[in-house]
Amino acid sequence: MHEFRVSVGPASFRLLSDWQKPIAQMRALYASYPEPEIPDFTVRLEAVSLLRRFLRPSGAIEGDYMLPDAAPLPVEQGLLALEMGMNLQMALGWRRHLILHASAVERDGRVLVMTGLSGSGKSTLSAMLGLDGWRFMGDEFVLIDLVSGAAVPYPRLISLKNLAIAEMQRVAPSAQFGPVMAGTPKGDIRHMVPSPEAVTRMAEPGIPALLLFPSFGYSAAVRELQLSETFVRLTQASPNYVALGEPGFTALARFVKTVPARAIDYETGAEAIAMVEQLWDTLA
Amino acid sequence: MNDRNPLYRAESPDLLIVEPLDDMTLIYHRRSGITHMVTAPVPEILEAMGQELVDIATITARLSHQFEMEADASDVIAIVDSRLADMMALGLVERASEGTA
Amino acid sequence: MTDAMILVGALRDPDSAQNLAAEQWTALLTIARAEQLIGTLAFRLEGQAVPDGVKAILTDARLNAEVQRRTALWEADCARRALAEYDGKVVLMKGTAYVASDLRAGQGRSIGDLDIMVAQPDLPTVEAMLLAAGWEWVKQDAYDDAYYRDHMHELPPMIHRERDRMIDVHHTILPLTARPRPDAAAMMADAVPLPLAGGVRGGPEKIVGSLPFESDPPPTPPVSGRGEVFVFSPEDMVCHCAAHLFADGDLAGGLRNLWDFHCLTQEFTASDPGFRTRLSQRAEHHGLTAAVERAQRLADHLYVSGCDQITLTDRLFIRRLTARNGYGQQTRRFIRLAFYIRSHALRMPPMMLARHLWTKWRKGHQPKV
Amino acid sequence: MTIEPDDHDPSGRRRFLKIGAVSAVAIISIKPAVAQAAGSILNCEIPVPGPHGSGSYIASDGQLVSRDTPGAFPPSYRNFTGEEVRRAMNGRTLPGTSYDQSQAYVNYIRRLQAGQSGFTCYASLQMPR
Repeated sequence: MHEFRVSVGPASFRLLSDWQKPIAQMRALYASYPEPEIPDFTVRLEAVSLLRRFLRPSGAIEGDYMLPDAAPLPVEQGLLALEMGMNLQMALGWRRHLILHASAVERDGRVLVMTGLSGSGKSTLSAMLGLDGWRFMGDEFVLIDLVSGAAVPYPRLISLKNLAIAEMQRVAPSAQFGPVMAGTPKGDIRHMVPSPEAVTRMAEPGIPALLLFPSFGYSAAVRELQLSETFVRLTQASPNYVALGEPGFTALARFVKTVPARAIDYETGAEAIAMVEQLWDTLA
Repeated sequence: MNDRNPLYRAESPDLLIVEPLDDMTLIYHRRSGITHMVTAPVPEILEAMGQELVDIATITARLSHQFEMEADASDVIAIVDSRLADMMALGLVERASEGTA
Repeated sequence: MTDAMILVGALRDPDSAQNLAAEQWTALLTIARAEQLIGTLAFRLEGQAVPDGVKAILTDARLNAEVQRRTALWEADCARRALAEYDGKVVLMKGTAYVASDLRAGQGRSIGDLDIMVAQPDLPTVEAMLLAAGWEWVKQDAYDDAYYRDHMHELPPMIHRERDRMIDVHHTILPLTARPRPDAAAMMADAVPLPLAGGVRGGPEKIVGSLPFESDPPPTPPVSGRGEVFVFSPEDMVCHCAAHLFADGDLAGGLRNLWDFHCLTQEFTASDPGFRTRLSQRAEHHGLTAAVERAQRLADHLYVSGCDQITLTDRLFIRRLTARNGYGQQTRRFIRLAFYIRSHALRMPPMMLARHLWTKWRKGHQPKV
Repeated sequence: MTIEPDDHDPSGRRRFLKIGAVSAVAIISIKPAVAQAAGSILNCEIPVPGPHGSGSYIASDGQLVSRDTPGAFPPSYRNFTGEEVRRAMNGRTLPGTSYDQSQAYVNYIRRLQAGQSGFTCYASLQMPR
């Protein structure tokens, strides 16, 4: 099989594929990332059958950890499949941090964490803030240190969807982008390489200082959340909370009690960034 | 077995991590690894039970001694009974069965 | 190309892992995960000098195994409480039994569903009690249901609606259609109670549902004698392990099951010199002599240094058991297909096998080979 | 257990305890979110029906019924993606289906239980907003 290895934050992967192209794409996009000697996880993109290796080729996502119901993807979307496989290994297999399904940016050693459903805009917001004086830490997972409570970066490729693709190309014309994958299960997807700073400083954690639950598509509003609501929402945003047991409980309870949280609704990116800056100044 | 006045025992306090948040309290149950989020009077009942085998009347009396409650005595007993049943289903409380009660 | 012999070697002789190169470590860890033996490997390699990246992975695996152990014991305790009013024996089986009995086979073992056995006439009672306590049927399909009830050794699987954990309720250890017919009644009769079964009321040590904590409370006396849980006698535990290894499936996950067998026989033999003799007698009584003997030869060959007394057929089994490459993929497609067909042939008379495969095929099931 | 030590306030009055009602829900247990979080990052699909109901038709309430049941819909010839089901649960129809057929299929999906094909995918759509 074709092979590429990469470290993202504290985690490392061996990516294997029956086809050469997705591996070459990964290699180009992750060129500035370190290569591990002994990877934490293996992800495989395998032909569903011998026939499907050549005729309308499509690959199944396999690896150390797998989920039922995963549908194969056409090989043109192999890059996306490998990224999904990496996320899946983290979600099901990672035990060294409490994982929050969230994006994060850092300023002055302090971290803004944003969590929400796909479509909430957390990914695009983190990418835009990353161009606007913040250090980008990750758009998919934030890793919470079980002992110190610090937020550890996981700056994988930024996954841009649909309208966000053109928007980011406009504001960050010099950034490196992957191939456009049209008609994926999540619409059009194009990956963007995080800034060089995000990659060189990916071993540098920060102290969580503000938690936001953004919702895109509603008129601007800020809502306070009860600690208990925040706690429950974060358990549902954490793929490994239950699997971690007591250390996960301790880390999450501390996070909820020490980090102020707000839900924000917004209609445009500029509006969201203004709200974020204002909340950051008053709360963080 | 004394069906009319069953005795209950709460999980050992060392196996529960209690973390009050707001009007909800988190209870992490070390034996099961399950996090429960509870409202009053659940933490208060567990506290009132201590580590002994106790009946509902004792629990209710201890609660009434500590707290002012907006309910008459028979309601309090019914509510405590209902919460004990909830906690039994989750393995946070166990009822003594025949022989020793 | 690497196969699962690299895993077998590390389990057999942990010191040998010192000499592994980075590439071999990667293959070893991947294969161990695929064979559900990563936790076991982590315990075996405890204290060995290993590269940092490996150490982190093995530490994760040990912690994860500990969480699985606790979850399995809690699930057993939930079943115990649900069946507290049931008069018969509730016997824990497989992984849960090993960890509940604190056996070496349980160290680092991955544990999925809860398996219990009760006396066959009591199945409706037990089923009703479990349904009342929050378990639900997983399947609604009439064919599967009838198939289970007519031909299998267990109820159709149930899942707990709150905890999302599955329970398999057995009444014997092999499908009713299998050729050997073990004496389930004798197994139930000889099952032994766990040292001290108890959830909330139990003390801290080796108790169903407890983890060793620094701050463990002093033991509290049990509230009643009822609601105990049992495990098979050592001989029956080993007989079941061998039967399960060969009959229940196409040897998928076989390395793990064989490791169970190896640990059980070693541990029981060490503490009781008469164990082997009694095991042979018991295996004969159950009609499992061939299974136990083959399991013993395979386990000795793979997991004990310098044991090479194996037959030609044994070699095929070993080819099947180690059919996994360093990427974690299954290999040796043909031999796996052969074992798949064989596993069904063992379980069913030919006509029933044909009917079963036909029905499954029409419904779109294909053997995942 | 660490409940506040001051059971009595300094004035000697008993603290007030909001005790709720007999039927109140007083305990919520946190369930694993693996399905949700993992599902939301994974491309998943749901067969209608899954292998456990193959050959069956789907009644308007989502129950699996025999093929001669009046008003029941035939099995879908293709699987639906998580995204298609999410949109259908918000009022659109599943691709290639009539309105009533789509409703029946969605009702079938809502009835899925853990262990059944498609359940993990369906569970991934349930994350609270």
